[in-house]
Amino acid sequence: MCVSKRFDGNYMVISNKEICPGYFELEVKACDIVKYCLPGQFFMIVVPNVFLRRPMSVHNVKKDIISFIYKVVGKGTKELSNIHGGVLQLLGPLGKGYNLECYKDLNNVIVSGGTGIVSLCFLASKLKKKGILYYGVRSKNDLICVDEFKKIGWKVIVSTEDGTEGYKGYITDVLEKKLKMDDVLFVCGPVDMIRKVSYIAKEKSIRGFVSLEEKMACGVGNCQGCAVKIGGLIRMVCKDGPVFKVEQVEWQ
Amino acid sequence: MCVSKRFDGNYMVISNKEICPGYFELEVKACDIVKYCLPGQFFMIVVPNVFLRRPMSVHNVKKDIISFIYKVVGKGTKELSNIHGGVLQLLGPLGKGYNLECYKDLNNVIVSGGTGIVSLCFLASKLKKKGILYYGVRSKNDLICVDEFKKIGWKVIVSTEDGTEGYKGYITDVLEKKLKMDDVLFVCGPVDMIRKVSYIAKEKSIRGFVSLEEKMACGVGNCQGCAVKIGGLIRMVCKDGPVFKVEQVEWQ
Amino acid sequence: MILDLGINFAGIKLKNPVLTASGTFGYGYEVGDLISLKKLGGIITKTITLENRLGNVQPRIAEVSSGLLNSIGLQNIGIKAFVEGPLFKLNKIGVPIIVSIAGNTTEEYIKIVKILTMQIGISAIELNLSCPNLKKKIICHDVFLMQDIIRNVKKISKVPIIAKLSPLVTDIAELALFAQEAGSDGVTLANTYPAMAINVKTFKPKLSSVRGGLSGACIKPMSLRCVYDAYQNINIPIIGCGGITNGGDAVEFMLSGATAISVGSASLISPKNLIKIIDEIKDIMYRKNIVSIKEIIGFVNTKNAC
Amino acid sequence: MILDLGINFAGIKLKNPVLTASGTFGYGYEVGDLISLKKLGGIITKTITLENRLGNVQPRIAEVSSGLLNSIGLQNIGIKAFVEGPLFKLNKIGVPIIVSIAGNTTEEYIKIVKILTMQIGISAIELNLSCPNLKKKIICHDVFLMQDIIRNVKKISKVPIIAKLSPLVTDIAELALFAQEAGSDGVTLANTYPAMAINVKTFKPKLSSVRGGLSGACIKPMSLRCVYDAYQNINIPIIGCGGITNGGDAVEFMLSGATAISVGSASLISPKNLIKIIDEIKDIMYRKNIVSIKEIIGFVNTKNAC
Repeated sequence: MCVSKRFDGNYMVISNKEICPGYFELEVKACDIVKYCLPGQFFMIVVPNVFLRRPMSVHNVKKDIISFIYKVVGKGTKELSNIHGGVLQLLGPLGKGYNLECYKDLNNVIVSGGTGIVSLCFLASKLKKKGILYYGVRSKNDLICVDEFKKIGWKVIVSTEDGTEGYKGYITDVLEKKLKMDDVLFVCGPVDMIRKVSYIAKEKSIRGFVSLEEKMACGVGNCQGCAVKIGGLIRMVCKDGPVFKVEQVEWQ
Repeated sequence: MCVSKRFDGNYMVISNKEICPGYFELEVKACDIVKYCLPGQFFMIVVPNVFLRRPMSVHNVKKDIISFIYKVVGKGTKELSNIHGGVLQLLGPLGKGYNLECYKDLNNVIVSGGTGIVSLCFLASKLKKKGILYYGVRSKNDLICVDEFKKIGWKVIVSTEDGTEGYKGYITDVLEKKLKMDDVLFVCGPVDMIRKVSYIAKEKSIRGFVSLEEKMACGVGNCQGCAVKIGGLIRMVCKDGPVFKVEQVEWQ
Repeated sequence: MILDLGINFAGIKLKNPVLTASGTFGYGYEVGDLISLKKLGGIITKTITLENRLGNVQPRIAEVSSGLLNSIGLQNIGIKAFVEGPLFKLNKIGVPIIVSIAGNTTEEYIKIVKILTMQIGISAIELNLSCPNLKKKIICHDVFLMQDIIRNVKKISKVPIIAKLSPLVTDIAELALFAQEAGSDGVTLANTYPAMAINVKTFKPKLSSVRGGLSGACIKPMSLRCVYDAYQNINIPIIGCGGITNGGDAVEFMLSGATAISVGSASLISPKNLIKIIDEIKDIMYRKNIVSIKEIIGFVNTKNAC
Repeated sequence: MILDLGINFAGIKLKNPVLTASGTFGYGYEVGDLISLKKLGGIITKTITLENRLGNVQPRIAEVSSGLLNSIGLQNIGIKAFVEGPLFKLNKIGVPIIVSIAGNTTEEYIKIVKILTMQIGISAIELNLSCPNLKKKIICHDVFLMQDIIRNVKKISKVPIIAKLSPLVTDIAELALFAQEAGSDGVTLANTYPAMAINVKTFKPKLSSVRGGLSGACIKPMSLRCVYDAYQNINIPIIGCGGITNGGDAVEFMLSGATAISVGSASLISPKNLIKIIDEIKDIMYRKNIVSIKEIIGFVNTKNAC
C-alpha cells in the first residue's frame, strides 16, 4: 500500500461527457495525485452554485488522468454536467480504500447497486484475482461499466428491478443463493442493499468489505456529519471509511 | 404611442456575444413583445444562480429580436454572459419610456455616461430629428454604440476620464459650455452624472428627461425598492419611470 | 384523481393554501395583467397605516446570498385612501382579501380596524406586529403591547384577526401562544429577519436604514422551524411564510403545521411563481396520493417526528 | 505598504483576525497537511464536554440554499482525552489555541475549566452556551444560568473567557451585555440559527433530530446585524461569526464591530478558504489604504452609520 497523501487544488477538466442517458464521465488531469489513488477512495469536488462540495468516488486512473462517473440526480450533478473545460477544485484522495491484501486467497465477489459500480470498477482492476460481479440496477438503461468488468475477465451477473435485463428483482436475492464460504465480498450501493448483504454475510459467516455513504460537508472529518457506528465505535465515513469490514457495521 | 402591454415568459436566446472586452450583446427572439417596446423601457431578466432578476434596458428592436447590451460587473452579469442558447425568462417591457412628442420642436441632445448609452441608442433611432450625443466614459475601451449614432447622422462628442479619446474629463463639463436654450435633454448614466446634468438644466432652464436607476427586486412596483422623490411625490423608478422630467427629480 | 386543495383558515374558505405575503404584492391587483389573480388562495395586501407613509430614502434593497434585504419603511397611501381606491379593485378579483395593518400604538390599530369594519369584502385582518412601538422597540418584543393590540382589535373586528409575528424572539412558540391567548384567530409565521450588509468597496451600509429585513430562500429553514415549534403550542391555524419558492417549499411548511402559506420574495421575482407553486403542490399530491391537502397539515410534526 | 493584521483580543495577541469556528475544524490539527496552520490567527477547537459524547444518529447534515443544516450532537472525546491527546498536537502549531467547552450545568463547566486550568498552551476558553440546560432549554435562553456559568468559570480560569451566544434571542445586544456583566472577557456572535428541512419525497425531516443549526452564507446578514447591535452595547471585544466566505465578509464583520472573526462552513468546504480570507483581507487593506486592520473595527458602526 503506497503512502497516503491528499491534495486540495485546481485540476484541468479533460472531458465531461454523457456516456449513456443521465450518466456522465468526468476526466481530470492530475499528474501529482494519480499515484496516491486507491480503490474505494473519493474526492470532494467544488461544484459551481451549490453550497457544499460533492463527494465522488474514483472510477479509474489512467496515466495522469482520474476518471469519475456520476448520475445527474439533483442540482449539484446537473451543474457539474454543464462544465466542459477549465479547472475543477478537487480535494483528495480521501478516506481509506479497500484492503486488497487481507483476504487475497478467497474468491472475489463484488456486489454493486446503482452507481456503486463506479468505485468497484477501479477495485476490480486492482484485485489480483478475477471474480464475479453481482450488479443490480433499476432498469437496463442504468447498466454502466459492465464491459469494463468483462474485459478483465470477470463474470457478470445482472439483475434489474423491471426485468429489462438479467434476473428480475433485487441482486441480493440472486446473491443469497450463490454465495459461498470461501468468497470475500466487496460491496457498494444503496444503503438498503448494503444492509441486506450485511445480513446475508452475517448469516453465512462470509467476510468482506462494504463502502458506506452518508451526507458529508467536508470529507476530512471536521464536520462530523458522516458518523456511523462501526464495531462499537463512532467512525467517520469520510476519514475512517468509506470502506469498513462488513461484520463491523452496526445497523440500527 | 402604442398601447402598453407587458409579458412574462420564456424567450429564445439568439446570441449572446462579447462585442468588445467586457461588454456583451444579448439578442432574444420575442415576436409577440417587440411591437410594445419603447425607448427607455426595460426588462427584468431571470439570471441563473442569483436571487433576483436583473433589470436591463432595451438597446434596440429589429424585426422580432430584442437586443440588450450589458457590461460584466458582478455575479449576475457574469452568469448571464455564460448563456449561449436555450431560453431566458423575460418580464417586460416595463416602465414608461421617453416621451418622443413632448418637445419635438427642440434640438435633441442626448447625454450618456457609461452603459447608459444602451437605451439612448434605441431612443436616437426613434427620434424624428437628428441631434448631438454627449458621451462620457472612463476610457476609450468603454466606448460602445458610437457607430450606431453616427450611422443615423448624429453628431458625437466624446469624453474619457483618462483622456484616451475625445475630451479629457467629465462629459458634463463639455456639455455645460455648449448647451442652448432650445435644446431638449435625454439623459441616462451614473447618478452623479445625472445629478450634475440636472443642476445644469435647472440653471439654464433647459427641459428634458432623465432615466434613473435604483436597486429593484420586482420591476413592477410591488417591492417598492426603487422609490424616488419626483415633483413632491414618491414615485417608483420601475413603474412610474425610469424616465422622469429633469426638472421634477428632487436631489437630496 | 380529483385533488382538493381547499382549506379553511379560521373560518375563511380558501380554494387553495397559497396567499401573497404582505408587502410583496402591492395593494394586490397590480399584476392582474400578468397572472390570473382569481387562481390565488387569497391576497394579503401591503401593510396599511393610519396616515400615509413615504417610506425610507434610498437605498432600500440589497441582494444577498439566496435572499433579499429590504427596508421600505411601510410606504403606503394610508387607510382612508386604501378603502376609497385599491379596496374596490381588490373586491372585483373574487378571492378572499386579507388586509395587513400596522401602527405604533394600540389606538392606531383600533382606528384602522374601525375604518375597515365599515367596509365590505374584507375576509380577515393581518396585524403586522414587527413595526416599532413608541420606544422604537418592535411590538412583538413588547408582549404586553402586542396582547393589548390583539385584544382591542379583536373586540371590534367583525372578521378574523391574524397576528404576523417576528421570528427574532427567544421563544416563538411562546409568542404564538401569547397571540392565541389574546384572542388572535391565527398567526402568520414569520416576518423577515433583522439583518444588514455593508459595501466593502465604499465601507457604507447597503441600506440607508442600516438594518433591514431578510427574506428569500435563505430564511426558509428557520421559518419552517418557527412553524414546527409554534404548531406544538397553539391550536389556532398558522400561515407559513419565509422563502417559499416552489411547491415543495409550500408542502414543507404545511407538513410542519401551516394551514396556509404566503409567498413573498418569489412573487417579486415573478408573479407567475404563485401559480407555479399551486401547480407544484398538485404535482406532489398526485405523486404522494393525497386527495385533500388538509391531510398533510402538521403531518411531520404530529406523526413522523422523532 | 506594510500591512499590520495583528489584533489584540482580550489580551490575546493574534497575528491576524482569522480564527476557526468551533465545531468546524475538528480538534484543530487534522488538516495540517492541507494548509499551513501557523498562518491562522488562532484555532478554536470543537466543543469539548466533560464526558465523551457519541453525538446524534444519522442523518446529521443537510444542504439548503446557500447554507448547511447540521445536528452533530457535540460528538467529542471528552475533556480528559482531549488534554491527553489533541492538546499536545495543537500546542506544536504555534498559534493561540482557544478551547470551546460546553456542559448542561454550571458544575460541568467548572469541572472542565478546572482541568483546562492545569494545562499549558491554552490562550482562552470559549463557552458554547447554545447547548441545552437540564430543562432542555438552551443556556442562552436562561440568562440566570448563563451568568452563573460565566461568573463561576471566570473565578477559576487563568485565561480569558469568551461567551459564544445564540443569535435566536429577542435582544442580542442585551444578552451580550449580560455576558459582559457576568465577567466575560469577550463574546462570539453568533452561533448557528435553529432551523429544519423536510424531504418532500419521503415526508420525513432531513435531520434525525428534526431541528438543527443553520450556518453558511445564508446567515451572514443576520449575524452581521447581531455584531452591529451588540457592539453599541458592550465594551468587551467581539468575535464575528456567521457565513464568512471571503475577505469581504470578514471585513464587513469588522466594520460592524468585530475585533476578530471565525470561519466555519467555508473552511468545511475547503480549509484553504481560511488562508484565502487572510489574503483577501490584505487585498482590501491595500485597496482602501488601511495600514492596520485595527482601524476598521466598528468603523461603519461608530462613524458612518445613519
